[in-house]
Amino acid sequence: MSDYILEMVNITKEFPGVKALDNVTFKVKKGEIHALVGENGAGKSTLMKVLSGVYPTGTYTGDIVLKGQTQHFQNIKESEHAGIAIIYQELALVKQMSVGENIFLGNEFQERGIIDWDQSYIEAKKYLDEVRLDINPATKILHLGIGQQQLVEIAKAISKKANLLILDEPTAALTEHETDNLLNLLVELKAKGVTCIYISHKLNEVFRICDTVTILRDGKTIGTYPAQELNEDRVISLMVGRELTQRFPRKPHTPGDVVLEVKNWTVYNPEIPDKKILSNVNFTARKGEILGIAGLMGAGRTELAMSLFGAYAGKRTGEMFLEGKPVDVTSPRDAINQGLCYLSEDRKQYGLVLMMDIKNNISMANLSSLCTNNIINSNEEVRAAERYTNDLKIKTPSIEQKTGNLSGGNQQKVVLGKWLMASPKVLILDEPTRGIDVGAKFEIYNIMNSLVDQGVSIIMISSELPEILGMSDRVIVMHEGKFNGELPWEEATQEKVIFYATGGQ
Amino acid sequence: MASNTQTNLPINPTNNTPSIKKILVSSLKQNIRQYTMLIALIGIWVFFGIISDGIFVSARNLSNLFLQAVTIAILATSMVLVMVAGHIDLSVGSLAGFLGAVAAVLMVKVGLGTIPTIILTMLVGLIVGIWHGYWVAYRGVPAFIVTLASMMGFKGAIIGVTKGATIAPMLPAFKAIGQGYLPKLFLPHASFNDTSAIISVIFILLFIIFDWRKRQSRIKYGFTVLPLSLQLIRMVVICIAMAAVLSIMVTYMGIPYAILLLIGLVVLFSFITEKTTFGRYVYAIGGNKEAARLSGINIRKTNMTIFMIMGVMTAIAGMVFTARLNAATTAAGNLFELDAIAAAIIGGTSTMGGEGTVVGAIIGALVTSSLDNGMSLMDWDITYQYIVKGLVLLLAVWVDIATRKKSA
Amino acid sequence: MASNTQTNLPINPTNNTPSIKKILVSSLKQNIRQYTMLIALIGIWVFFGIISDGIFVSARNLSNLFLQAVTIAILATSMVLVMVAGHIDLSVGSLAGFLGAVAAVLMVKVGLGTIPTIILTMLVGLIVGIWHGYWVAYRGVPAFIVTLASMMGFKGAIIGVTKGATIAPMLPAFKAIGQGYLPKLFLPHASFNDTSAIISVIFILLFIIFDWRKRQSRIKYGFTVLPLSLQLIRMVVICIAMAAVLSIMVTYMGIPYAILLLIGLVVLFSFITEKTTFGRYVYAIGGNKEAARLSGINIRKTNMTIFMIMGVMTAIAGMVFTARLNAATTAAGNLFELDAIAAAIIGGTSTMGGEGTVVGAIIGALVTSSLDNGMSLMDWDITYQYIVKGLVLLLAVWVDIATRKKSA
Amino acid sequence: GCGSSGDKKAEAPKEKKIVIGLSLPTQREERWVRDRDAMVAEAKKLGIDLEVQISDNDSAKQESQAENLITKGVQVLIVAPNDSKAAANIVEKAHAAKIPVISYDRLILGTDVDLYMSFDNEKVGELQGKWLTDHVKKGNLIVLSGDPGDNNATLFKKGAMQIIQPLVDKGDLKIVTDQPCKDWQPSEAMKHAEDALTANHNDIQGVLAPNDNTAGGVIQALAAQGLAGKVPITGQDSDLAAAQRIVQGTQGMTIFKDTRELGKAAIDAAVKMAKGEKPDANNKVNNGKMDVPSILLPPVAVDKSNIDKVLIDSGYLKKEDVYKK
Ligand SMILES: Nc1ncnc2c1ncn2[C@@H]1O[C@H](COP(=O)(O)OP(=O)(O)OP(=O)(O)O)[C@@H](O)[C@H]1O
Ligand SMILES: Nc1ncnc2c1ncn2[C@@H]1O[C@H](COP(=O)(O)OP(=O)(O)OP(=O)(O)O)[C@@H](O)[C@H]1O
Ligand SMILES: [Mg+2]
Ligand SMILES: [Mg+2]
Repeated sequence: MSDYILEMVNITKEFPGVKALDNVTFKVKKGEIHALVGENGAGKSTLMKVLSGVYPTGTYTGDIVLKGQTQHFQNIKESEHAGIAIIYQELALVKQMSVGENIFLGNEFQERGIIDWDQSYIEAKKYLDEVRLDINPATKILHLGIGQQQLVEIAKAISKKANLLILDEPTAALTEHETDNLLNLLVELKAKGVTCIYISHKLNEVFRICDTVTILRDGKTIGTYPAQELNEDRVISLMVGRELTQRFPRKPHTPGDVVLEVKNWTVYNPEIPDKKILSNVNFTARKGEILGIAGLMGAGRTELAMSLFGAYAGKRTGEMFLEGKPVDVTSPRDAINQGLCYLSEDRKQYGLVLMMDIKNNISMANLSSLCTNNIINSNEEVRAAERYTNDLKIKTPSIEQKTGNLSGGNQQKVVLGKWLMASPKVLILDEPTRGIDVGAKFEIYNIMNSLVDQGVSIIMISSELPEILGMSDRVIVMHEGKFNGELPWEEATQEKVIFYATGGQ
Repeated sequence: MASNTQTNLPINPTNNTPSIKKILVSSLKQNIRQYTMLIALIGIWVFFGIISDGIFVSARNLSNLFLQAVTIAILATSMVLVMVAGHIDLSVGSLAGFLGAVAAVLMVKVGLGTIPTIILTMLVGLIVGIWHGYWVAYRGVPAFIVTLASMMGFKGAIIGVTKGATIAPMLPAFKAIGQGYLPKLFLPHASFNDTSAIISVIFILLFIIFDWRKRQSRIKYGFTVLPLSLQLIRMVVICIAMAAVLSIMVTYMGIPYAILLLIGLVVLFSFITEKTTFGRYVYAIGGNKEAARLSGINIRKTNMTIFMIMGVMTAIAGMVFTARLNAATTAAGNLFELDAIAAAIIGGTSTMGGEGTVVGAIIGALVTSSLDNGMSLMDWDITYQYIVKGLVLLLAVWVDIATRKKSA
Repeated sequence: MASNTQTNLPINPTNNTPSIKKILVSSLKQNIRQYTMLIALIGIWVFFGIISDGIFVSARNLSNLFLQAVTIAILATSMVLVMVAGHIDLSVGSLAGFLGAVAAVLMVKVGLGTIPTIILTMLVGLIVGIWHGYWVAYRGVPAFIVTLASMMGFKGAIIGVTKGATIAPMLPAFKAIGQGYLPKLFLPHASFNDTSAIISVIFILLFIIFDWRKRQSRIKYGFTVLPLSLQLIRMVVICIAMAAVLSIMVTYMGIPYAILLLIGLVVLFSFITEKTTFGRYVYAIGGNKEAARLSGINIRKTNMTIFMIMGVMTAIAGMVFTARLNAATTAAGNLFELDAIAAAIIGGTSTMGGEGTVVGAIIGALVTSSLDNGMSLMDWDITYQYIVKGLVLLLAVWVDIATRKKSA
Repeated sequence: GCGSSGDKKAEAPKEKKIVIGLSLPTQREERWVRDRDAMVAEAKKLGIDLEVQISDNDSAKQESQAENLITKGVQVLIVAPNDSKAAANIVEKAHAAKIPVISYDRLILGTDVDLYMSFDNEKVGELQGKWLTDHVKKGNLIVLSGDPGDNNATLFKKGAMQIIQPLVDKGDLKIVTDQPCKDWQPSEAMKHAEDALTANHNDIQGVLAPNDNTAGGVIQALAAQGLAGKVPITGQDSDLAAAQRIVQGTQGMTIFKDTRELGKAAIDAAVKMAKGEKPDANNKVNNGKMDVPSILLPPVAVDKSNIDKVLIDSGYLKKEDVYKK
């Protein structure tokens, strides 16, 4: 009994129309790293928000027992006082404020409300060193990439010196290298007696560090198992309720003509006009192939995609040919009209209008196809939205649902639906499966395959090496704004990709 | 107006018999904000109707009330566009006053006829709209600032244009825009206005035809539709409501031109917001500007268009106001911007952008005008008039927020 | 004020010798908005100074100018808090008028003394602030609505309180708040104000001490500091600037109490925004409400506090205004809200929340007041005065946006 | 204390132009535009410098502007106060700089004013009330007043009610609506009139409108009921539009205050004061602090019977404008 630091018993939590948690029981032993896994929308994040007081007592039923004591958290502060620290799936940082200010937000070094800034920045630097993020704590968050922001979040959680640390998909935006760092850090913390709940869709990480695994499906507990009794396939079948024979549905593709050719592509920083972010990039993408682009965080992959798509603020030089014709893309509209589409890495900020429904989001990039004289045929719009909702198996009560109410995976599918509707020739996918469960990933891979079969050329930017290796027909590796190597899939191995990505020649 | 409730019905082609209750409940939820305000409006009418011994709800007073609301309603209609896109326009009050004065100067001092005056004034409105649009869309200055600057500027400009004097009178044709009623054509001695009656019948028939065609088209696409009986009940209820409102005017002096103009503008703007790509872009920009940009929407062009429309609509509102007073005065338009913004907000437009409907804004304008009218009719003290208006605004929005939270 | 530039210096404990140029450039960039506006302010002064043959920059006129700006400056100071948290307060104008009238009624009609009047009026302001805070923080109604409702309500209430008549005169002690100068204590016949001179010297000394202690503390913690020579140059420049501004007042009639009050409030609010947890929470809420909530910040309490402060500050502004006019009029406070908001925005406060400084708002208030003063001094036509003010507001914000884009 | 301003002048006699400061409340009403024009013309004629400031109905702004005028070194300050009590400050500040102040059109209260020149505002209200009660002996009245935040509106109404109230108390007249018009807006007046007509089934026998602009709004409401010209209605300011309406019979009366005379007299008096002479006051008016030497001009009630004589023969309005169809 007493070796459980946390017992959550018979937790039920309902949202209007959705029973997110249904009698969930979840127990964590002291000093272990406990993985919580499940498909998108299984209720993992909700369970943790119940625990941390985001959803206060009274909005759910069931009991929370922490170190033998029943707890009724009214708010986040109370759970922090009880020794719980949590990193939420959505980044919770104030962009206009500095890294140091964010780390101690809500827990300032203060005396009677007056903050000691010098002390704050010194301490902040310590925690940044701990997560191996080498930046000035006075830097504003808005100057950081999404991966760096994730590390700041982790530093913030560690700074709370909690004895129960919860991480909700912390590595979704991290590279292999940073992930390694983080996992090592968790193991160190475990050695210091910190208990950890770890939520991730990356099962290899789960098996690397976790002692126990609890599986949720559709808001119910499927079971809790010691990690050594499980393997990845078993977890997956428990998660999705059926066997998945393979993770990456590779299909043989026969690449056709060159669709996209980029020559001497150089992109400058919008704020420092003489600083190159990309220099002299050359590549081609062929009809009916998946071109994978790998690289470490900050290698410039997103800038490459954004600049090709006409959405990057900085100066660009170089040439771009679509189906052999030189094209000048100066805005996303131009790009879409030419058949070049881009799915961004941050669906909430750049992908969706959260207060609009699924239907309107899907039709947004290609409204003209539903129009005569700029007047929308709403019946056609419904029909199109229905088609993509069914094709992509978007889980929703209706296509009138606001996208803000969908789970992350389903949101990603809505964005994908939007770009499919724009019928692209070249589709650039930037981290297409970020924060998406294995089942949904598999579906997305299948969609990619069928697109390629239809002759679409896919460029896939990803920080997940297995995905790059598992799906690409050809892999390009970027390092500091340059193309540092190209490998056909048969020759691409984890070691080679990392070698190039870290600057090896 | 009714088209709005229909589009939002849940659709489920795979299953052709969803429960009727579910459809009704869901349609109610989707439009809860408008229904709340509609109920509030009816509540205000009933209240003043009772304490005024029925005078408030007499055909004559309601007809007055609509006319008193019309300037703000016109401004609120286009303010919805501006606010949905995430902007605000603080200049509409002084600009409407200025443009009303421009119209008066063109007519009285320059001696232009009605049509040239209207065209030139709308042109000036358009130019101001382009000026606003330029700064907002192409120079990235927040609309709050751009229009605050204009608000100041036109407060000064109106003095320059009128030289401080009231300019009157306008030509009869122009005056009719604000004060005239549709003339009786065939039955000059009937106790009702025949032309207005005919137009009212046309309105109702048009509604029936559109509603029916919509149903047919949905059936053709294989979408769920209401069972025929329910659809007919719904149609009859809406027709009766339309007939009731129109008959108020028909039995008084007829439909005023200004109301006809307003109905036209509301239908037009409802259509623009719901059925056109431009309208959709406005909502997308207000909802998430970055996502809209990356979806290929030309944000600058859309913003520019919004402000151009706002400029022209402000010109129309200014002219209706001048026509109604049959004079242009230097204080005209004072604080109209706040009334128009309040009307839009009461009608469900979000101050953060992304949400709002034209029909809602009209209901909002009617709510505030009804309060003004009712309290003035009852000769309440000005102190309480202000306070009651403030409290009603606050409570209306709060009730709405509370019910939305419950039913979301 | 200067403390502000210092906190934002980049800190690099691992490396103790960053290039001086880098430090300067970076500090310039961090505070670019304030520098732009400061330059604009100086530009306006130089311009009017030249065309008015120096009258504009005479000690007497500048002293007047500061007094003319003081009410708006006080309002703008707390408006920064409200706007940084992502709200807005449209009621400050009519509320300041109302509270000024309350003070006048308490003093003239009820016959209270100066201190009880001040305390009671601030209490009323606090209660109104709590009312606003309740609706915004605990009922989730947007501040725009809550304060728009109050704006209407207090427009009415001021008529109720004053019965439409001007209430005057105030007691001499009360009047001094708005009109009085620090008395000469030791040298009654000197051509300058000795008390003010002493206070000025104290201000300058305090600045030197704080700046030095800050340097020492940073050295102790091993942070980068400016080389001693540069630090001294910086200190001397700031001291000269302070001395110049203060000597304007010292050589005229002395430092007015109202300015002393304003300086006190500005220092207090700068401190609150930069050094206290409450201040940080305000920025966090405005920057990312969700993140603030997930960081365990009590958003409701913070919002409530913001509006309570705003209420009290509005009471202070209302009293200073009444003291300055030595009368409470029913039209008092009209459109102050827009002036205060404009001052905050010109001074770099974002309309979207999350950004803004108190010092910036004061500069903004000085910019608009200088324009008013200068144009009135030059006897420009009222039409052009409005237009110029509008244009300058627009251009100021645009230049600022343009420069920020380049250097961010 | 205006005598002391003479000493300085002695050093630079004659060659320095006389500078007079003028602070007006608004340019949003025709009558104040006329005031300004009259004074500017007179100043030009006399070859003196006149510095004009318009405060746009804002007492605080007026004070700032007066400060600015003082800063610029005017020798006499003519103030038409926005607010009679609030302007006391201006006088004190001017006196501190040894500048005499003429209170123009509206009397500045509670302080030492050097000279008051005006048409009596309460008298204006009385004339309106008198005319109305002469034309309406029995029945329902609509009583409108100016902006609720304007002290002068209160004064006009007070004067009018002095005449009307006794008849109301007697039961002959009944006030069915008593509303202010925000910002003196005609649209407000129109709305109140519409609502009152509705509430009383058009049973209205007279309207007290505080000025010509609001009267214009009321007349629009009356016209919609076919009552224009049938209901006596007052006005004030002698706007051209009002004169036209009087000729057409839709407005009953207006008040003529020959502001050209007043303006001219004010400049003449100011010049005298600048030279250290005493202007010839014809009256004394108490302002709560002292008996202020005053030059009072009479306001005149204008209706159809005397409009030609008062407004047109005096050259204030042009016959072809007034009778323009
Ligand atoms: N605020 C909310 N309102 C309504 N429904 C919600 C809300 N938050 C979550 N849900 C629903 O609750 C269910 C569980 O969501 P939750 O975010 O916990 O899933 P998850 O397991 O964390 O998924 P993912 O792996 O995508 O992060 C989903 O169906 C989701 O749509
Ligand atoms: N807002 C910014 N200001 C300055 N530099 C930036 C900004 N955003 C990105 N950079 C820089 O641009 C380069 C490329 O960044 P980016 O994060 O887009 O690369 P990426 O390969 O797409 O990595 P990720 O895995 O994060 O998607 C990096 O050097 C980064 O520091
Ligand atoms: Mg989750
Ligand atoms: Mg990227």
